[in-house]
Amino acid sequence: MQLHGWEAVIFYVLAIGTLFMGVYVVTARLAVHSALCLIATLVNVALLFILLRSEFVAGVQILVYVGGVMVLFLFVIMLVQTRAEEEDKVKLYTRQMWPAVTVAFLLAISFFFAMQPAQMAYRPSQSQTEAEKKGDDPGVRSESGAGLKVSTDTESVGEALYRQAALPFEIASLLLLVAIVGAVLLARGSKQEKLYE
Amino acid sequence: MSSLLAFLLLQQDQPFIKRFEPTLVHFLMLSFLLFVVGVAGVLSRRNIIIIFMSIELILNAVNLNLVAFSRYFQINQEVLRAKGLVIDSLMGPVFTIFIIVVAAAEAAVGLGIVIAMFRNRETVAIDEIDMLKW
Amino acid sequence: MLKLVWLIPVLPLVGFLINFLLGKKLKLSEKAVSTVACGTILLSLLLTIGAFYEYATSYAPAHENKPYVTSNDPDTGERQGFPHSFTWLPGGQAHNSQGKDAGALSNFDIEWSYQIDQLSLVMMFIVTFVGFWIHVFATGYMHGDKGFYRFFAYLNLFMFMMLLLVMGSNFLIMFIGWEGVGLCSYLLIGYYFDRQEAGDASKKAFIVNRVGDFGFALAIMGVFAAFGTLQFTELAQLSEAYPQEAMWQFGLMSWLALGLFIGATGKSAQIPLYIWLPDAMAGPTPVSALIHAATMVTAGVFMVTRTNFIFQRSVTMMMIVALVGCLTAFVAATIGITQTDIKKVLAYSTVSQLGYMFLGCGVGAFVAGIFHVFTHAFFKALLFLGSGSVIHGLHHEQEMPRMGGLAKYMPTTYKTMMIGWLAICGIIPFAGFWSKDEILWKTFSTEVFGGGKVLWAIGFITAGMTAFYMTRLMWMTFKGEERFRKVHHDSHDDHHGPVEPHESPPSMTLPLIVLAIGSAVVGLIGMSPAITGGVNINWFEHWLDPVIAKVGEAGAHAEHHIEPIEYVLILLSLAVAIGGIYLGRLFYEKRTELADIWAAKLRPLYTLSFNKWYWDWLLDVKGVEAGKAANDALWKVDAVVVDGGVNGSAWLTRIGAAVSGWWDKWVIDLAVNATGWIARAGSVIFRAIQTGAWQNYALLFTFGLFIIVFLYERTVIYSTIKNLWGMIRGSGN
Amino acid sequence: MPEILALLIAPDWVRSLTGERPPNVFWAEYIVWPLIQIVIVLFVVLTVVAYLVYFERKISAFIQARLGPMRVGPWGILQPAADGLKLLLKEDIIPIKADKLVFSIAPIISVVSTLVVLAVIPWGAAWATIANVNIGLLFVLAVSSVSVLGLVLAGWSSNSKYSLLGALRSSAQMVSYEVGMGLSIIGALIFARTLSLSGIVEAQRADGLPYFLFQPLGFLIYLISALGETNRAPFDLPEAESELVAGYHTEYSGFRWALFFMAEYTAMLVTSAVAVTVFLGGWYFPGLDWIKSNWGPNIYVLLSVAAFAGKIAVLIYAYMWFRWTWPRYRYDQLMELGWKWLIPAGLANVVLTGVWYVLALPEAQGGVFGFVKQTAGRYVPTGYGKIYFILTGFIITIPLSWALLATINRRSRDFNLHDQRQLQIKLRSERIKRNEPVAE
Repeated sequence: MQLHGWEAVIFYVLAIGTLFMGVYVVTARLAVHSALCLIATLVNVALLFILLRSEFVAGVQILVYVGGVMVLFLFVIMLVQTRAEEEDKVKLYTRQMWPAVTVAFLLAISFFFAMQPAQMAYRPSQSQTEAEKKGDDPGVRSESGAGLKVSTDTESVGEALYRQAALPFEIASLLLLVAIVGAVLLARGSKQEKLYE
Repeated sequence: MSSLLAFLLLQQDQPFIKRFEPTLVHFLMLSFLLFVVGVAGVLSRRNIIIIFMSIELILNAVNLNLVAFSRYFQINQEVLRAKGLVIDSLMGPVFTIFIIVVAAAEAAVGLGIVIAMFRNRETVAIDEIDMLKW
Repeated sequence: MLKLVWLIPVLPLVGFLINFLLGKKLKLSEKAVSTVACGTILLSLLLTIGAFYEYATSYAPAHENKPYVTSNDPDTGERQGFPHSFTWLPGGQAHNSQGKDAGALSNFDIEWSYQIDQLSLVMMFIVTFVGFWIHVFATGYMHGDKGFYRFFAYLNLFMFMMLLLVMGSNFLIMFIGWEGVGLCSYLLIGYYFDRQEAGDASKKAFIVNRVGDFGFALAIMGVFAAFGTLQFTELAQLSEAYPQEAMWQFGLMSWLALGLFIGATGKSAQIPLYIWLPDAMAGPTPVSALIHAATMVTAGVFMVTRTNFIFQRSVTMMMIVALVGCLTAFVAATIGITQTDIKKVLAYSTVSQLGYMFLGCGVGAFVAGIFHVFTHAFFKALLFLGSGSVIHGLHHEQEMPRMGGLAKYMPTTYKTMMIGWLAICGIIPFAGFWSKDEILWKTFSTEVFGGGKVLWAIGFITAGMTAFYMTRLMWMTFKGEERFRKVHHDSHDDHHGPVEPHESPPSMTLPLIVLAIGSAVVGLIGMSPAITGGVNINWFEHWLDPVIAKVGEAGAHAEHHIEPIEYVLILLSLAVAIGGIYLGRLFYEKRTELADIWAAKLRPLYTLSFNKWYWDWLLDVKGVEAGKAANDALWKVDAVVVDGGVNGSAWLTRIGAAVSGWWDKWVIDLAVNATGWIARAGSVIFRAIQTGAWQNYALLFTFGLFIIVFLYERTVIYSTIKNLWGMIRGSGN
Repeated sequence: MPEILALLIAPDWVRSLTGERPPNVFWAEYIVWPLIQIVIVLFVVLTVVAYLVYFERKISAFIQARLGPMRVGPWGILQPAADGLKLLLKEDIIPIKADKLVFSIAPIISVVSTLVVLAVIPWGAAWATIANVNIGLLFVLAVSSVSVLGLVLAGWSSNSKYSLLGALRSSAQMVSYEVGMGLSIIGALIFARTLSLSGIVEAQRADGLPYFLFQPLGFLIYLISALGETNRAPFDLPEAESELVAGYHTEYSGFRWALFFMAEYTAMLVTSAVAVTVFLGGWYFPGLDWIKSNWGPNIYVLLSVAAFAGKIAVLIYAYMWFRWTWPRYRYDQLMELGWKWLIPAGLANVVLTGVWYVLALPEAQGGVFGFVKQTAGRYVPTGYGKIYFILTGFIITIPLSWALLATINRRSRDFNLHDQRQLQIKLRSERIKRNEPVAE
């Protein structure tokens, strides 16, 4: 797998954006800014997914993460908003910040070293090169209607999701149900409970 | 950085600009870096909500990793099969979707806990909630 | 009608429930309340008369004068169920613990059934008849009272309880009635609960009665322990196996009789428990008439008569009963002479008359005692109602010194009360004469124990005093100077305006008339054969004879012999009565100054009488002080002896504990603590790790991850560095 | 067309940089031509949006028997231009305590997220579509869900309680109705078997009937949810101007405020476009194929665009019609409608449609009736199949869902007005009996 041309450029743009935004998520003073940057990160990751020809996952990422989870985050941030943070009165980091950053840095370095054998061994494969030469990916089919190439990602992911991973799918739905009930129970105050009774 | 440097230096047979073309390894590096950023956030921030967001970063790093590998396996299907390695490349996106589901569930429940906690303790700072201390 | 006797107590209960539960809620008018109350009593009276008739004419002849117990059908003899009777307390079986049959198994299933015999019929008649007329009187007397419904509810409840008392076929039902009438007495004495003295009097009556009831309850338990049953009919049969206990021989029967008699003294206001009755006059006058003259206070006499099979088996107790009765009669009479409150005088007279009744019972003349109950119910109810009428007419004025000359204003009351006066004084042929004379004669001629003549003498003097103080009452009230105006003009608490005595309404005078007729004539049913010239037409004695057990000497001499001395005694009685009346008129009509002169001359006696023999004072002050002194002494014993022992043992224990504590602290605890200290010292490092902040844990976790990755890749790191070094050197070259 | 595209081939220096291999149409196909399309679409859409305000005012005037804007230009035709000019010239106020960055970004997020959706809408046949994405519908839902963020951030960054509360209200509403909207489309996707919007239009063309006939319940839910999603009356709670302070954009003024307004009207346009695409057959109308073969491809495309625009116009008229004729919902009623009726009804619709479809499959595929035949690589309902789907949709799905939900929601307060009123009357009479004070 090797990205060429504009895709390579886009990859670098997205990767740098992702990392910067990710760092800003961690360092922002205000939780809302943090959330905003996390949204940017998530959108960047979704675009990377598209680069990887996983449009469906990208769509789900945007729909669920950006449209759902992040709205939830913003809700909660606004519910528990404390003015102290905005007025620079609050310590942002715990006492172990510097040890934590050090350990994280060491971990990053060690990961790079751990990938060294893979880097040594990596060469673009023969079939890939040929496929790229032919101009079409195995995962892409041409559609007559618009004359453009359209990925079949959605169909194949759907097949896999509903045929091979049907049981995990059901379990995941059950998990979601439990999470909904749990979240409602947790977030519901005694006042609301009285209201309902 | 040294790794990246080595990577660029070692591909002597490629034209210079080609050496910068991103491969699986680049995606993995990005994923690791994202992961590490998330870990640093989880370990050092005080605001629970931001810690949750850092966890989302970690999960996204994992997702990126999964999708990148899936793509790699999909493209190199035949080569790998020739080597006797049959991998269903679609399990990557499927698993990614499950991770997103779990992340959504986690966010819902976790934020519910945050709200309950805030209602009781009037704080979202993690180091003020240390009742488990000896 | 016999089959309907269960209705007799139920009807007043229904009246009570209606008035008590609905009276306030439905705001029943006085008319409705009194209709319900009097109507139920009237129905009970009619049923009683019907039962009387049927029992006398058909049941008694057919069943050898045996009692009719409602658990058995009068015709077939089969068991009757509810509502005639039912098993009330299914107690199961238990062993007799006392008496001849100790160890035998008995059945403790208590039946709720009524016993109809000659005695209970007489009492039922008294209760319902007198009760009915007093109810009628009360409708007038209580007119306008705000607790009207409550008053009649209590009265009806009292009627129910009293009927239970006299109709009950066993001790427990009787005891319920006994306690129930006590409760009603309490409620009705304290009817004017907003008055201090009424509340105090009700409490006093209740507490004093408890003393008596204590004895009664003990006696009931003893009876069950000894006989294994509480049913009167069975007890009468079972007790036949016990011989009569001679004088000073205090066996089982004497103990039982003693307990019962203590109960009777409480309820019937005998020495030493008579003190509550005069205070009970704080209740409304109809209550005094009904409960504290006619019915409830005679319950003791009734009970002694009902259990005569026990009393007759203890000569000692018979003597004690007679003695107590006689003394009570005398003492109460002496007190009655000096009292000024009209109701107090009547109350002491009641106590005195009750003493007569017990005197009769004690000398074995139970019939005479009941006969006096019968006549006394009429004339004392009459006198009380009359006094109530006077009080009503004078707007609740009770002090005789503030009365006088009322005959002109209240002719009906005056005339009817004169009949009552004659009856209580014992003037032939009014009711009191017959019964009192009978008792005195039986006392004189008793063979149960020796010394009857002494008792007679006391009773004789008492009769004279009775005549004297009753005359005093009548004259101070109805004759002489009209003092009420004068007194009231001076009075500061007069809120009625000028008092003008007036005759009571018909609803009050009608009962007076009826009871006056009764007082005049009811004595005739118990005429002494001595008067009738040897023809025994003493119907009353004949009627009650089956009830009285035939025990020992007394039973053998049940036949009435006319002796010459009897005529002498009758004449003496009449003489002393007339003498008492004469003295009374002398003191209070002709030479009114004599009363004060004699009071001054007999100052000690007068003071003693006026202060009721200091009995209340003794009980209240001296009794309490003595109790306190005894308690102090006991406390000393406790403090010195018992506490000393306890404290001494405690000191020993403490010394032992100190030694053991030292051992525990310095040897055992040291070992334990040393273990703890070692563990604690060892845990300092580990404790520091557990900070409670999960981020610390996560940091360590991540660090561990780094270590693992690092170990895994160490060769790679070396080779990479080597390669890089080589490359840099190569490119440098 | 190829001649035009040839002009747009990337210059050499770009090719050397990206390593493209000639002959290559990448530049033309992915950059230049889409840019042209985008410019056209943006221009048209923004003009239309500006005029939608004008139409709104005119239609409201018509409904209320007034004239509406008449001063600027003939019949007030230039009113939108005047409005735009006014908004541009107005002072741009940013509150002192506001978070300036977020305050500026929020309206941009809002408007961009709605405009981006325009990229995948199939405005017409062939080249009239900018991008045919295989996740088209998912893309539409995903991107339009982002617009919520604009509201939330706008409300938060204004540093005003009115704004914050308004933002929370409107975002809660939008999140709630998004779910129902997503669920309502799935029934149609069962028939279309693709997420691509062009694919859905093609599928309706192949099936011969627009899907609102097969999916009446889905269409209904979609329309209601779209009203809620775009904050239009009767669900205009966030900025109910007659009752509240203006909601999340209280502190906004000038052109930033205009951006929110633009976002709202664009969202109207977009939701209508999606409704047309999914349920009303998109740009297709019967006889289009004949036109294509007889009048040539270009007229065919233009006519298809015209058909699409016409259908959208109908729906937008309906939007305005609703706004000026229906009273506003109360907030709890709104939430109740969303969560207790629309979402369960959407679920029921999905389940029932699935059941009908499986039953209609040929026996070899596990079905019963065989009303669906496989022709040209996809399943198409036969004549009986069409009748079957229409009948099941109208006769069974709607009443069954209604009965089901009515049973479940029987105790729900505001959808059982009759019962509730009886209950209130009973309680009130009891109060009066007990001499207690009664609220008038």
